[in-house]
Amino acid sequence: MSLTVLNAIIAVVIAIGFAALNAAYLVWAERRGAGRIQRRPGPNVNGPLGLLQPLADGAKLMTKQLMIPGGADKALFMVAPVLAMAPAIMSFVTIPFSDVIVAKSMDVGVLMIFAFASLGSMSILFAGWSSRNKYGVMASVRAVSQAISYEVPMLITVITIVMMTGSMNLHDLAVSQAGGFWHWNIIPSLASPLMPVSFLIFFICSLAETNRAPFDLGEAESELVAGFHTEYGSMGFGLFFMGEYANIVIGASLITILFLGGWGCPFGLFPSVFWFLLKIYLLIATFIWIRWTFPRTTIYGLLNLSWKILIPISLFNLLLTAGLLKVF
Amino acid sequence: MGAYFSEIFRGLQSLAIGMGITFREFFKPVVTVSYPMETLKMSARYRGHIELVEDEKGQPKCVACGMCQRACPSGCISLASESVEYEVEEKGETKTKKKKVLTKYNLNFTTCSLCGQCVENCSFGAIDFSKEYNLASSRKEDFHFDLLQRLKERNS
Amino acid sequence: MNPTVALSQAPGLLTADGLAGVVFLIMLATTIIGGIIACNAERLVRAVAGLIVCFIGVAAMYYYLNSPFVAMMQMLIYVGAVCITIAFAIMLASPEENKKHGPAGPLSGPLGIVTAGLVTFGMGAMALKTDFIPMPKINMGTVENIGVELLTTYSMVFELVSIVLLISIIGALVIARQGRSK
Amino acid sequence: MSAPIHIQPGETFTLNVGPQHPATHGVLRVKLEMDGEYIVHAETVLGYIHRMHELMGENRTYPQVLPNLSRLDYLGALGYTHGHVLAVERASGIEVPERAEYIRAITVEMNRIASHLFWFGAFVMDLGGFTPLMYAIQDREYILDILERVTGSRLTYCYYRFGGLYNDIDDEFIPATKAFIPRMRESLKKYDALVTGNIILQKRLKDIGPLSKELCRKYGATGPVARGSGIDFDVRKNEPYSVYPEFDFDIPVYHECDSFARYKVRMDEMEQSLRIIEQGLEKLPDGPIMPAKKPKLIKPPAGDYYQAVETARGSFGIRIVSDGGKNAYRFKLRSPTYSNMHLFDEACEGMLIMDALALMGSLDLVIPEIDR
Repeated sequence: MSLTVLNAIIAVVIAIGFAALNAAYLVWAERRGAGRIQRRPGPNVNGPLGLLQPLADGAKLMTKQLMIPGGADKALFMVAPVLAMAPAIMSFVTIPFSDVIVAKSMDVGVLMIFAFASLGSMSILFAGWSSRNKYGVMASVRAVSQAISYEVPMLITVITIVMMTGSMNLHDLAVSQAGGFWHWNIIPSLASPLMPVSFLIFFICSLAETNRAPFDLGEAESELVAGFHTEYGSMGFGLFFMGEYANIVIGASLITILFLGGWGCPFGLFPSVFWFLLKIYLLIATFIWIRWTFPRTTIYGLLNLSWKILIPISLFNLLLTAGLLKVF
Repeated sequence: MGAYFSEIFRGLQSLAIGMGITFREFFKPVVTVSYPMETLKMSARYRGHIELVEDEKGQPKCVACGMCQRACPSGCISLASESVEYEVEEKGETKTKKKKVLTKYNLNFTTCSLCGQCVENCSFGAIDFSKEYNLASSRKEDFHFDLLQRLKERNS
Repeated sequence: MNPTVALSQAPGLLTADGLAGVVFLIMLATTIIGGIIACNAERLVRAVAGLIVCFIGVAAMYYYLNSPFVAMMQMLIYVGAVCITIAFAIMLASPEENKKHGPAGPLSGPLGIVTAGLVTFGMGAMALKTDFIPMPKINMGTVENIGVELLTTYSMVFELVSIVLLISIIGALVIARQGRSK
Repeated sequence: MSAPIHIQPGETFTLNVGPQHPATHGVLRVKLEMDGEYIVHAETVLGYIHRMHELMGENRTYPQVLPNLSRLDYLGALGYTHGHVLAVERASGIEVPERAEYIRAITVEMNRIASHLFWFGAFVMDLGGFTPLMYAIQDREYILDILERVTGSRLTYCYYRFGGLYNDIDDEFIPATKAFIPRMRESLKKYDALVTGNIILQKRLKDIGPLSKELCRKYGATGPVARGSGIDFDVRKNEPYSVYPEFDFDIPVYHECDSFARYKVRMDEMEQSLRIIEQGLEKLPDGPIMPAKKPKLIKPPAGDYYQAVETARGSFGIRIVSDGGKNAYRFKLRSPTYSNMHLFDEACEGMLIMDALALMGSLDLVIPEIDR
């Protein structure tokens, strides 16, 4: 077998492993974090600090029977959870964790992540529709309209950044911000005075795209029971869960690369993978922190936010940056 | 236009304030009690299920008058007694007197509503609340208490 | 072109070229299976699922043909936008899922089979008759190349792509309105 | 938001919310006829935990009914037992010592705060924010601890007796309550910053779920629901009972009629209850907690008696028709949530489901109290 094929396989296995490990331990981190915010300990019985809790949860989910509700569309019902997890793992392939650690550096890396993210919303749609549950259908329609409306400002913001850097390669994007935090994209420069706003828009959009609170309308438990995965149990539910956390990691990685200088150190010294991990976990901690602070938005409030605030501002920013890039 | 931006700004500000509060709470100590590992002491007036009170000789104080049974809204107390003849020396002569002795005192805790009227209505102070709250079972029979038996077990 | 000769010259299965051929066949199969599902599914949502499978197969082929940008655009536009719009239209449209039992169109029955046969034969004959020459690689299919080409040589095609999107949106709206006014 | 499109017949579907649904907080069932996410018609279905409390009141002696009343509303139980003892005392003409009345008022107000706190947490949880529930429960625990030391139970109290109380307050009650008041004020500030000021919450509640004054009158809504719609009615002020005339407190009334107005009414009421507790502790007289002369057997003279009290959820009325016997001839409970809930059917028509469930949360439903 040729070396390139072997490399690809190893890369994919590492990507799956990283995604699964993150998904498992982010659940633990989320529960511990929520516990601390609410002044309770969180899971602390299984193992030291409850660190074995994800294993117990995993064992429970795997050994449970997979129930398929009567009248459900079996094929789509089975496919949907896989479709939720697979694109997330695929996106890991192109994310550069450091100068050298990347499975496959692609010239269109940014595009690839968005292309596969669009598959994720299809999985929600299929899950809700195929389980033949009214709550599921309502939730899936909500989640998809949400996904569509937040992809627009997100892509416009990405275009702004790509325009400044002149590349869609995630590696190039990160390298262009090397050498201290004053080179990062989040810091406003002459050509892009509105970058902090862009960052905020991108951050909000990635919260919405990953269906995180306060935008978790697809699984609004007080209205729609559990939303699109109401009928899922055992590993079907597990895959949705893991997919969600894998998506969070991808969202955080993307923010880190686009705005926070990738694996670069804030002071321009020793760029390494640790900086990258530190940044993405700080961002994920912020995601968790936000989730346990705010109530949920309404569906129309969410769409209003996207179409009336985020899209106009990001479009304005795009035009402004384009104009200023010509000037300077 | 001004209102549009000021609303965005005020909104963001309110979100930041909220996040500040949860951030401060994050570093405060945990307030919950990890129940099976640590427990709290019940307050002095805590009303658990009832228990018979014993006198100095270790016998139940109860005289089987049945007031508690009549006061109970749920009818969860059932007691029985028998007359026992006993002899006392009074003014130099031995007399035979009759006395009611408790033979059975059952509490059906499944229907008890812990109102405390039995204890309130007892003129002899013969029943009292226990401080037990760790009652859990999947069998109904586990909550049919034989209080006399429990009293004996406590004494032995 | 003698097929037996081609087969004898075929590379071994475990060489890089052989594996690439297998991957190519998988992509082909994905596309065809997706198309079959899309055409024959009784439920409309399944048809959309088939369409997605088909599009993914096509996107994979673009990637295989060294054009990652087009592949990603195929995914982003067809799977991410068109298919979701179609799915939305289905959800807004009338809820009946029964198979239509009305009079069949003119291209069904024996006539349909004949037409299908003719088309297949014509395509097959064309494919076999054409003398395929491996073309030299013009460019890397990078963003820059494509951008320049799109806005100069192929600007007309570029505009047509946006018409595809426009049509899908209008179609969704039309179906949605019909469902409402019934 | 209301339905912008005229709904065609045959285009709706039925959504069954409950009896087990996270938003109904109990075994309430609502049959919703939906057009997409819009509600066309709603029908509440009751009776899943009907326990015949009224009939129980008729075939048991008056003291035996005492524990039943606290089972009506497990969150604000003391208010209901207060109503019961006041009604029976009025019927049989029992004088209550002043100290007992003051202790009753203080404990009822503490229970009201506990009930509002739990509502606050559960309501914000309905809206998707989980953390405020934990903070609210944490504050509520202080109240429950204080009440447990006095009454002996944490939730379904059976503390009041005809003529007075089961037992007097203990030594720790007054210092503990005095320590609790500033802590609670601190917490209320925290809730204001964390929840009330939050833009997401305001967007979800302001102008959502309007209940007009007429609608409230039509269904007989009382309590915070009516006061959020501009009806200035509170039994404590309008038909004073117990020692409430001695206290200086305000009745918060809001005229916006939306969910946010009902939210604000309850948040303000907590502050007013704190004021009552403060004054009550100051004025608390010494003396007995039970009247010196109390009939051994409660047998009200024949007649028809009614007593209303303001509980955490609204006006709770208890009607006793006595024929002079040991049991009531007729025992009728007017529970506030029953009236408040029936607004929902009419009010939620044309609303989005998530707004309707926010409206339902703002009504502060306790299902055992509706079903009785």
